[in-house]
Amino acid sequence: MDKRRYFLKKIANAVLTIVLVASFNFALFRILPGDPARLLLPKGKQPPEAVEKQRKAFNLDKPLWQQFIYYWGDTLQGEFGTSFSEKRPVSEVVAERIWPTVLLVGVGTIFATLIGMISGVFAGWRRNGTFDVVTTNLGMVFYSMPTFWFGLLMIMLFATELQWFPTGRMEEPGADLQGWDQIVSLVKHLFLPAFTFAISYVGEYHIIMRSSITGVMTEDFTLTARAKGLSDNKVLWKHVMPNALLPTVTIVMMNIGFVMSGAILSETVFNWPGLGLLAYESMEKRDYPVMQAVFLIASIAVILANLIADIMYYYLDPRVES
Amino acid sequence: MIPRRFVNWLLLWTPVVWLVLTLCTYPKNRPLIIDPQIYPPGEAPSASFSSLIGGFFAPTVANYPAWILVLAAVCVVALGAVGLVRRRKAVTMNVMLLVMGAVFAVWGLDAGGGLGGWQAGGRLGEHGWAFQTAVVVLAALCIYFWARANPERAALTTWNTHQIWRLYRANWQGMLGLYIMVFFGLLALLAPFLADHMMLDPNSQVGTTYAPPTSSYYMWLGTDQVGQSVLAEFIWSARISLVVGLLATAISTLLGAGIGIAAGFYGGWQSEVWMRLTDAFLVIPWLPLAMVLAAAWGQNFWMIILIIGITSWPGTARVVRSDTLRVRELQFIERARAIGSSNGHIMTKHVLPNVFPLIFANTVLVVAIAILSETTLSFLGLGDPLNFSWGTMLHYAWANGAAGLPAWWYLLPPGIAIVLVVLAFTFIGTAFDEVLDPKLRKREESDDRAKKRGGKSPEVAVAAAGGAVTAAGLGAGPAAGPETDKGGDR
Amino acid sequence: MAGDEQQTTQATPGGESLTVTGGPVDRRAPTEPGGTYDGGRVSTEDLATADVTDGVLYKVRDLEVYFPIHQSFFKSMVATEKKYVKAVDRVSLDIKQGEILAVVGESGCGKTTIGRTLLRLEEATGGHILYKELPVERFTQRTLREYRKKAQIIFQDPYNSINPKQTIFDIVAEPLEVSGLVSGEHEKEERVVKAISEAGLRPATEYLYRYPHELSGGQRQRVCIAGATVLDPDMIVADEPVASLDVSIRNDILKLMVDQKETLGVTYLFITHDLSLAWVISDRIAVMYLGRIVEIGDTEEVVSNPKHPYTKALISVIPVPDPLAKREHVILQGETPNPVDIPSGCRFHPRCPEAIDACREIEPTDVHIGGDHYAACIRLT
Amino acid sequence: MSATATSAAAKTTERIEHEGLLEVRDLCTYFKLSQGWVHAVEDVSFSVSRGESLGLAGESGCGKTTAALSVLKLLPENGRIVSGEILFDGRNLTKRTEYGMSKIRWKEISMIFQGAMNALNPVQETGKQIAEPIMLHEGVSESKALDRARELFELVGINPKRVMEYPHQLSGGMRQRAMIAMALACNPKLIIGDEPTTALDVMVQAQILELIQRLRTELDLSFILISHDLSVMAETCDKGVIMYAGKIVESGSAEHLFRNPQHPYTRQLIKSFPNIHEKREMVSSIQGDPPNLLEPPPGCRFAPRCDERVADCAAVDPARIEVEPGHFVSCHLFKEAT
Repeated sequence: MDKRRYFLKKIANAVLTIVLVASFNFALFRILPGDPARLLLPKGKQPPEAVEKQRKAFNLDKPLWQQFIYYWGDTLQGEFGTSFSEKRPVSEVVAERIWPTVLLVGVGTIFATLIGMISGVFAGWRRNGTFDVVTTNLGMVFYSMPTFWFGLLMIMLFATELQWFPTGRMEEPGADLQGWDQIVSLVKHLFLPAFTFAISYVGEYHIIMRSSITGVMTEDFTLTARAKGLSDNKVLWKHVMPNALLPTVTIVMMNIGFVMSGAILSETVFNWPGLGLLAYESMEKRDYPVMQAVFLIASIAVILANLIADIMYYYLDPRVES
Repeated sequence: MIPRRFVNWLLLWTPVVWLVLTLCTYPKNRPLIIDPQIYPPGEAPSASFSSLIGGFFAPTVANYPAWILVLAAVCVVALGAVGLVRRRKAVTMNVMLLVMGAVFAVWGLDAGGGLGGWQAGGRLGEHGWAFQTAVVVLAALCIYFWARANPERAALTTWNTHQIWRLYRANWQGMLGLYIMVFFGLLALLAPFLADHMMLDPNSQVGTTYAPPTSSYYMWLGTDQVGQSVLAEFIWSARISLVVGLLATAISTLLGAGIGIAAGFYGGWQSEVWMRLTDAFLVIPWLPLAMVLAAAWGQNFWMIILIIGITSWPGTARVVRSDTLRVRELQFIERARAIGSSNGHIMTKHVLPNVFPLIFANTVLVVAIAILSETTLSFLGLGDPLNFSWGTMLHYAWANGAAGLPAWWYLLPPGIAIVLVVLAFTFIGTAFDEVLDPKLRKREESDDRAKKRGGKSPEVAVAAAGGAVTAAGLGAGPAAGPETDKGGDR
Repeated sequence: MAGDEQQTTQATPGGESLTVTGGPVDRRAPTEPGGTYDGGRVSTEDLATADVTDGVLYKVRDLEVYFPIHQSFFKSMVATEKKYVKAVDRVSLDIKQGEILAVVGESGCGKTTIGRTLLRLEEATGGHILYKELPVERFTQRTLREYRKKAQIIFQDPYNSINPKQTIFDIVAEPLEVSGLVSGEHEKEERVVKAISEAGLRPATEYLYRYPHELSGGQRQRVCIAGATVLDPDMIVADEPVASLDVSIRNDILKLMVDQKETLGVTYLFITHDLSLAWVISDRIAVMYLGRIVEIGDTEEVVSNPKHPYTKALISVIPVPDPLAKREHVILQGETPNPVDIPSGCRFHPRCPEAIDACREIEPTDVHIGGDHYAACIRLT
Repeated sequence: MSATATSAAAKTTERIEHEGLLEVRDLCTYFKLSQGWVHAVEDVSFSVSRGESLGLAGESGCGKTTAALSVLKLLPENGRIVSGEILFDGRNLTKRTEYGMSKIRWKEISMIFQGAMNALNPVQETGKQIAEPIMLHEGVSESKALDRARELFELVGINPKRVMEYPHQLSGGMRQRAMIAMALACNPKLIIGDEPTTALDVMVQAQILELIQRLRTELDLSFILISHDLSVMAETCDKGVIMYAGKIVESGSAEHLFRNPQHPYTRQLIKSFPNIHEKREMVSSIQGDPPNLLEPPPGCRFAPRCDERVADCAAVDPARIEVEPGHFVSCHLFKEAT
């Protein structure tokens, strides 16, 4: 299979999945119990005329197939309706929450990937050594830990007791910092949420990388590399690593797609004004239009991450071509 | 001859199973230690031996919905009848099964309120404990008579189980996980004795708001934001966390294993359809979806289980599918086809037994994930407000600023319990993964590979040598050895 | 489906008479291809009454097994002709009752496909297989189930071909259960014990409740053979049965096959890549190259007096355990071509050391050498 | 620093007199398992002279591969050379450090592994894998090394244009040829072929064996062939060693071994291979299974399966006896012969 066809196939697949998920999103809010028009209104007083208006606004009075077409039209234009807690377009609400999440998730992911994978490589290379036993068991503890609980412990320890870091938010309320101070403040606010976010993935990446390395090390070509007189380091980085990365990349990318789950917990605990907190708030307020949008964004993130994984795989594994 | 060990197991496990079943439905409020201050004056009950024993015969025990009992009756009778028609060796066992089916039927009738106004969901029976005891005893007898009729197979089963247990015991992580699980399992089962259920009543304050721990029993873990005993909440939470985890896993495994095997076993478009479905579910981020569903469907115990169950199956489906694909390529499947076996036969007799170890190990791992999921949903405030779980506790702790106080006695216990339980299940799952599968498989593969390549690599050769040792050790009856037919000297 | 020549020989579901004649390749060995069959589908009654008349159990005529190459949906829409892997390309041969016929060839020559097609584990895309004069491709599902009691297969790898989760008893008893031949447990046990002892695992009761991993490779292969003979089949296709066994135990398995041929009257189709093994036990040898039989005949005759250049080369490179027997090796250059693009004329001509110009154009037919011996090479005419 | 110190230490032990290019003396290699030590190779001695080819044959699990890997000290972590000496070209390899060994590996002793698909790194171009040891041991640039890889491809009969293809793009036979090219990369003095033709078709096997023979005479190489197939060994090797359960049972020139086999095991094993130039007959298999090397039987390891065993066999380890010049047998049947 040549390169273009491979990429086209993968992209077509991704687009197809996005269509499926978006349709699922459409269906989800219509199979839920209750009148969708009522669901799309704030709880409490729901005057019939408002419900009727809502019905019109969302074309809920039309047959289902027409609703489906309207839904697609709106979605493609980035129209998700009006948030009834904030009384402005959902797209606006979501847009201003994206960047904090990208920052948090980006920093957290980079650290988690680097630390987890590197420690995994060394643990796998010297399997059953002291380093391996310590890090792998620690990794399993991290993996078993609820993110939010770890966050609460961090707050308790570093914010309440030691007061090294603030308990939450992205900036001090009321403070108007400029330049360097602003960056320092941001980093201080970022540290605990990003650390909490990262720690839950470190364990997982460590375990995956370790088992991948140990698997590759039993392959015959590792023996060939040693027989060629290569030093251990060269064997590890030139022969074992490229092969061990293959299975790992897929899983790591897959996980990166699922950042939303981690973001929701980390942001909720630390009051970080990102999409995750938005998801929590809108759920609390039963703000369905926002939830719908967040859900769609989260799904698309996963699909795109998968697509990137497929593309990376193409460059990492020459066997994909045939 | 039935192996002695087999009989011993039966004698040990029959009462254990009975006890566990009974404790699950034991009346909630028979505590050993009672704090009279939460009761209105003069109304505090007293802990007595007779009330403890009486609990085992209480009407709540084994009070299952009638339709479940009728279903069980139908299944058991069918099993026995098929055995009799097919002229299986274990005749007595099949008769016992019919008797058991009759007991179930009478029980179902009783639980549904008798012939007159039978209700499928009725909870009217009062003699559940007696029926349950009868059914457990009959089941044990069935197993006993099966072994009587098939002594070789009973010996084989005993031997296999013992081997698995031996291998498992050698795995320290697995054993650690088992100990932790037994601890929390006992905590959950014995909750009616350990903590007064009245303590969970919103009006049952044992101290001031956020009072730190003291030596008084219900104050061991201090109080929460309204002055209730954290210890009591903690103990009763174990039940919900474990039950939600187990039931959600049951749903997830049934869905995942079923779809995984179907997708792996059937080729062509059927596989495609199942895999597309799995893929689509795999890319749906589970937490936002669960939040949407929980918000819309409302917060209750069964909803949480259902939500976790239907959002966690795709992972299982993937793993099971790839293992099914591996098994499907093995030649004994082809051999079965060449004999003329039907798909159903191949799936149940060949694919399932070979995929089962993986499903089992995976199931244990899914329990860990399900418990974490429950905790997460409850923490976000989506849990059942009527039933405390560790996640709910953390939700209240967080929502009421326990971290800022810091009320560590409120934050730490549920979190540590979650970590320990999840870790325990992960350890057990990994241990089973190693014990049930690779050890057996590695052994087979290794001598297989050594044979094929003519002593390929020393590792393989050595593994084969090791395999020979284990295989010889496994030989149940005669010594596994040279081909005894041609005058080999053994 | 695969071309014009196939259309003419395709089984017609209607009721008209089907006459089997030789195609371009006419291999009339050792008996004339009679084989007329009247009627449409073959019912179980037909199978029950069928009998071997002229000592030939199977007549394979112009058998074609083509596998379509998987192409993407779009490409298959555009492509004018479909491509096929021609695993078996117009093969005709007879399998006599009670003989061991060895099919020898390199990997990918189609020898395994022939065996599998005989059992209908693979569907023929053209040609006929007559089992006791009945066309196998016309068997109904019920007939097929009956037929599968009569024809069994043994696979190469005794580690993979038995279910590690079953006991030896279950493995050998499975064919009995599936076919529903026995009713009670006791009869089943008797037959299983008999088959296991016949396969050389004695005393059989020692082995019944053991798992495969407790047995050595040779013992496992015996279990496979027991599983095949428990139904009293006419025919066993043995697909490289000793290829994955240690040399020191191979011979016993081969011996067992010869014994069973003699005592139980089982016919064996012995598929192997190793000509020297075929030489040891078979009555006749068929040498295959790229989906075609190039030479067939009495084993001793073919090995001592090979006629086809491919057979000659193959025999010349068989290593022998004798350092002084340095013989002239005829080493063919290159590798076997892809069975998708088969060379024109004689398919062996690009690698043939004796090829002449005509080989490029003329597709060789069988040349009768003498006795049962035929070879497909134009230079022999 | 430590590297120079160790190589200096290694130098003092170097330059030892021994016969031939490689001499293995009383080598014992064991593997540690949880159940104990596996005596995979015990008291194995053999030697190879310059330009000579030696065959190492036996059934699966007899320790032939372990013996070969011991020479390069490439044993897995749980393997250990317990005693014995490996002398190569005037140097004692048993005393060498890992660093010292890496100078010898491939530069002077290279290996052809079985199953080139697994022995070649699937994600690296074949040519680069061949160039790698050249760059490492000769310190040349990558382009020079790749040029050499092209020459090697030509030498083993693959189109040099395919040098930058990945292993999966080559056919089975070509991969094995590439593996041979790789083994020749640094002009080694000794090549060890571990089942180089197993799993290949007869015709490709013949091609590969012919190639090895041709290169051997052209380049004056020493060659050790490890094979379970005695007939392959008979056709390619000048002399041979037959191993059983970790021990050598018989050794000598190919003519000795195949025309005048003395040990009962050798005789039975040779008979197991059909010879189409002789009368067709069905021989029996060797009964029984090889012993468990965790607890090898006392005395002769073949005794439990031997038809000709005498009283001593099960108790006393047979001595190595020279039955004719250069032909050694370890068997009690030959006690009186000396």
